[in-house]
Amino acid sequence: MSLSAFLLVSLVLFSAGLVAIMSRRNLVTILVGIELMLNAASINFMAFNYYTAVDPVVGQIIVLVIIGLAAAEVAIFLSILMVLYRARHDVDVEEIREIRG
Amino acid sequence: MANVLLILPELTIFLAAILVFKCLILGLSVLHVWRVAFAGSLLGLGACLITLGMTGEPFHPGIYRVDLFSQLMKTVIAAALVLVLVLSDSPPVMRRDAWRELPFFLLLSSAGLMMMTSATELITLYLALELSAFPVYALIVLHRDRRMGSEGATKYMLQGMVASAVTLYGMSFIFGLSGTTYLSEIAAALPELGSQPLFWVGLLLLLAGFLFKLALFPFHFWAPDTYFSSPHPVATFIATVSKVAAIAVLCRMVAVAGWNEASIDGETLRIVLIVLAVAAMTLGNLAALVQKDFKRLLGYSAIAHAGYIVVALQAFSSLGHTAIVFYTIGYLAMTWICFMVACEVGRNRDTVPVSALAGLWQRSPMLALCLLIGIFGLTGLPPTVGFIGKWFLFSAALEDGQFLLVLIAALNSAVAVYYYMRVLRVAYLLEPAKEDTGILAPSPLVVTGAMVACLVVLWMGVAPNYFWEIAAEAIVALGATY
Amino acid sequence: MNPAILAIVVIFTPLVAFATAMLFCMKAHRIAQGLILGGGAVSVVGAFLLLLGGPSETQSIVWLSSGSLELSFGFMFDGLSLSFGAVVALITFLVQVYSIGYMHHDPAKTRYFALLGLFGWAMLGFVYAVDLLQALIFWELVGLASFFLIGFWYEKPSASAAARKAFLLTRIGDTGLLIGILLIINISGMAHIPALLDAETGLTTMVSEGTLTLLVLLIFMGIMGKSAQFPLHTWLPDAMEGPTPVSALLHSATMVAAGVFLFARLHPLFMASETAILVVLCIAIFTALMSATIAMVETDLKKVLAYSSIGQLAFMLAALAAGGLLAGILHLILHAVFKALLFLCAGSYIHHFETNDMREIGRRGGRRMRWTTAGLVIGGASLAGLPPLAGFFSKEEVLASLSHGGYHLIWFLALFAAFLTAYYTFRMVFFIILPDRPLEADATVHDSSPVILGPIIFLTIATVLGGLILGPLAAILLLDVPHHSLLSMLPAILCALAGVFVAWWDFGRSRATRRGFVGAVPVLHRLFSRKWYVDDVYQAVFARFIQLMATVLHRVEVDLLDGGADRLADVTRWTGGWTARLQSGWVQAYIASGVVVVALAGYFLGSR
Amino acid sequence: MIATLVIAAFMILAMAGAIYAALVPHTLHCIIGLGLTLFGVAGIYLYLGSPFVAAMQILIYIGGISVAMVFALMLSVSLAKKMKHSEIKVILSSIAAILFLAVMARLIMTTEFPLREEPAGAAAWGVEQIGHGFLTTYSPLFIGLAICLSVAIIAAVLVARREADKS
Repeated sequence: MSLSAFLLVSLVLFSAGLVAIMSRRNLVTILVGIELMLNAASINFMAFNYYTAVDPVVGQIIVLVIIGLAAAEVAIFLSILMVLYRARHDVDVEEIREIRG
Repeated sequence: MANVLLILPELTIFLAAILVFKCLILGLSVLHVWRVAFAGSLLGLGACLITLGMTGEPFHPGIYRVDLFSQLMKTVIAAALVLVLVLSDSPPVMRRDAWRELPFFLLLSSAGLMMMTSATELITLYLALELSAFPVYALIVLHRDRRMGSEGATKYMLQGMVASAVTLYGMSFIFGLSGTTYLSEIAAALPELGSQPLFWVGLLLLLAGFLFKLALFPFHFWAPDTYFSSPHPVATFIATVSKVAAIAVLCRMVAVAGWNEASIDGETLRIVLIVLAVAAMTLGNLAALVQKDFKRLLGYSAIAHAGYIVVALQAFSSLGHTAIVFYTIGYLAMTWICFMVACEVGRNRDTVPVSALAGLWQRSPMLALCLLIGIFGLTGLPPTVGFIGKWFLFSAALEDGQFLLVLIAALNSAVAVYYYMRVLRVAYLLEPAKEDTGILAPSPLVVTGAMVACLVVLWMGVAPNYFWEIAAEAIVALGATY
Repeated sequence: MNPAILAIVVIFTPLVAFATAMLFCMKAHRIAQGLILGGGAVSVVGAFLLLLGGPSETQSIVWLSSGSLELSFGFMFDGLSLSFGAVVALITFLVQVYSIGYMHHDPAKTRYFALLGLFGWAMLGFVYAVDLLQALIFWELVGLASFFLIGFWYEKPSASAAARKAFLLTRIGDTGLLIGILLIINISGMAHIPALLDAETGLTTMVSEGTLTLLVLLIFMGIMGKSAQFPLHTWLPDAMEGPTPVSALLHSATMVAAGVFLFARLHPLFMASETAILVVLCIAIFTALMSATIAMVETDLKKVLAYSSIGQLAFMLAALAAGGLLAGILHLILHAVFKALLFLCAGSYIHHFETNDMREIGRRGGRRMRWTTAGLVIGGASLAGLPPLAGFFSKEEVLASLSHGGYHLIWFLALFAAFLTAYYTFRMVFFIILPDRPLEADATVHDSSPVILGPIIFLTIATVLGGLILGPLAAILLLDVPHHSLLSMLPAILCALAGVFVAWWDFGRSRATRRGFVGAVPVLHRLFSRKWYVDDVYQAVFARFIQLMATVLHRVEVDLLDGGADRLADVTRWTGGWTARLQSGWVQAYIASGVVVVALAGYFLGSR
Repeated sequence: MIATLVIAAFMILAMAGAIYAALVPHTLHCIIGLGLTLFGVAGIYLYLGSPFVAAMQILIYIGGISVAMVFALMLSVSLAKKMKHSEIKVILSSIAAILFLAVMARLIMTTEFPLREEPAGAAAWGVEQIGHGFLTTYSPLFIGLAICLSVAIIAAVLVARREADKS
């Protein structure tokens, strides 16, 4: 397996994440899209770590940090979603368009 | 020991945050918690001033750099934090149960921002970016009007998460091409990296997260919405403190990318930045013309100002960077003044429409005078720092021969007069609406802060030499890193 | 005394007075007035002391230095700034005195007087400035102060609209000026005016003529805005919404004069570029003709004067562009004197009759205000260029410099414009002194109070004697007094007189007052009676043609240019609304546009 | 050969899961798609020589994050509700994403990466090195991460709690 195969896989993940973010209406599925993007970045880091990095520990540490931050991000986003849901009884991103102009 | 001294500002702010958290757990009243936080932020400012002259690397070499540039930016951040805390003792616009937590989150976010100014390693930078953003996301949703707060927070966080994911993706390519995440090593490898188009694309993706914080086109959409829907002190924080850190990081990254003589064609990246800057200025100024809400208007004005800053940034020159640092200090003071007025006027309002400023001249001459100075600064009129600062920004671009760009920027700032003057007109010439004719009496602390900020705006405008020299020295220190 | 200290006193006393009045005397009108007047008086005395001291070395300190860039702050004491500084201080002071009477009943007097102080500070700071950036700062402050003063009666929507328009249009011009100065600093690394103007080491030696042309034309953009030259002139007539003393100040020695002053200040730079000279000449002469023809159909007293200002400013610019430095400065100074006089007289009428329509002023007995009327006639005669008044000398110099410079077509057109100027000026005069129906026996018409008349009388005397300054001015500017034969003066005099005569034919003659007019100025009658056939031709062909042209241009002015500026604002606002609609509230669209832009940028970056 | 086949399978799993997650209408299915992807990614990590990171991926991501999402769905019924799926939106956003994909793919294919002489074996970098790195060179990361997580927990608790005040 060559390096660019991994990069292309991660690119597909990234693009799929973008599609999810841009087209889905449910905020939870949009969060899924963001997770896909983060994973794409993680794959890149691991692949580069394996093939090009000077010190092969770096990539792993980076990916661990990313996993940790993703967990934190999800926690906060879901809690905000709870408030949103309580205030509106809806999590449709196309319905929350009151602030504009 | 020396190492601890180097990270004294961050440490102080962290410790203050922990202390505040302790107070929260102990169930102290809002006022007490706020006092602790305020004292902590003052100590943090003091710590910044103490470390202003220091240089060194407190952790493993290459990860975290303390120099005049970072410490200057930290001082500015700490000063801005103090100013924001002045406005946030008990903001009625927030959920009552969140009043106590507000200073805690502000302190934490500031600590993250301080880390951003010093981080010289990509992942540390990313971590600091996230650390500074999380508390702010949480604060927006604590708006008294839950419907508005949750909408604003959701949208801001969504865009923020996408931007930071894009940043991370860009970082991965830079890591892959250079084999390292240390900025200094990347800079050293630049002559080879510069010939790879992927490096520049990666750098652009990497910059996305910071351009997002700066609210540059096309990552600008959040600014008016978030300014509008955040509780006023939180909006103040976003508009002032976090802008400074974003600008600091951008300076550092661009210094890496193309500043040294030996470098390569950053030309293509520059063209992209120019296009984005033009779009940001034009969009921001045009959309601001029709705004009815004061904070929204400031949001669009922030987009335009992001454009002005990038006008100087794309010059990739030390003059441009000095101009940016100089302007940032002034911009911070001007913006804070405007938001301070918004906070005071909107004390019991969820939003601050421009019409709420009507009759400010009668309700509080002091606030009206401050607003005048702040708006003059944003407009770019002498003798405020807005004029001289913009002058420096534009001359940096001109030094580079970007004639057309400066022409567009200058025309833009001429258009901007229109909406800034509209605000002044409402504040000075209209009678107050029936429901708010009462006298506004800002607390002595706010008055003190306002006086300091006004003084800075005027002082930098009349005698810029002192600040200019500090900024120039800081940029020299920044350049010495690479 | 050290001139620098004196200059600081001259410039900053009004500022101190302004700040004190604004901060401490909002309720105490009398104290505020006294402060501002005192500040003005100190400025006048100081400025004249400086003038008497004669030209001396430039004094400056380094204000900001960074790498190759060095900006300074200081004062120039050459003939130009000394003489014009004295005029500025003097006229500002006179207007302040006059305002005591004029603004007597206004409740917001303190604000008004304080702003006059601010205006004086800004303009004096500009006049003595040694550094281009310093000059630009004060230049902007002049615009700012005028913005506040034009919109002084902000309750009137038209006043605040006029203020905004003035500010916006001049700011558009300032954009060019700003970039021009930035470019100069970038090219030369300095903004010290004497150093830039130096013939051996200055800017002209550093750049090619093409670059220089670009630079000076950018600067000229700012001048066009401030000095109200076509097509940035539309703000000036609207600016009449301000109190009349403000108009007097705005049109004589401060706001609009700033543009011409800057041109005179940077004269050597302009002289080095043939193209720039031609552009300036064309714009100036077109502006002169256009403003004159428009003034011919106006009935608003202040607007006629406003258009005449535009025309006279164009004369000054034309003279300067043709190389006549002395002529331009002379006209600048003398025009300041007699235009201030005209506006103060107009203010005196307006204060009394509370109308701007000159026909109505005439019908209700304007001429019974004898001192005011005397001032108006003498000021008008000076504006028309009648000897031996101030305007005659300066206009004569202007025309002479055009013909000396070899611009014969321009010279001819300028003569024509001078003729038109005389025509509409005396049309105005005749409307007031020879109304179309007999005056009623109205006992209430009396002349204004002494504080109003004092400045008028002073300026009247100055207008009469103004021609005497030609020699001293040339001496202080280190220029030679040009010698003119009587023959070369003849065209100008004849044009002016023809204008007056035609005006009389049209407006003074055919009514019952005809005899009185001819009896009052029999000289005019005798001079012109020998040239009947010219008058016939004029009546048959010329007058109709000119009337037509005036109407057409007036329509163009009102519908196209004036409306154009408003429409521009509309379009901008509409675009703004459309832009704001991009902010649709739909967060996915935000993200999508970000993704698309990044992808396009990535394609661009990657394909290089 | 077998290793290649296995990793190819993991890659296909990751990509298929991602595309499924991006396109499937039902929210719960979407999370399942994410789970598949995460599993595939864990496999990739394993191939790239890091069993520890792969384990973390499975533990935290699949065990933590995905489950949290499912919980969120369950807590509020409508979170799980199937939303209308607009074809045009999917097509437009796919075009945008494919634009990005094409640009990046071309760049990736044309770029010559500075490959190491020979890819290091899995044994060379185990858990000890990671722990060592975290505690020495990358200590700011470790501290920062800890702070981030605690901030997130505090913030989440604070934000999501029901309001006490009735004012």
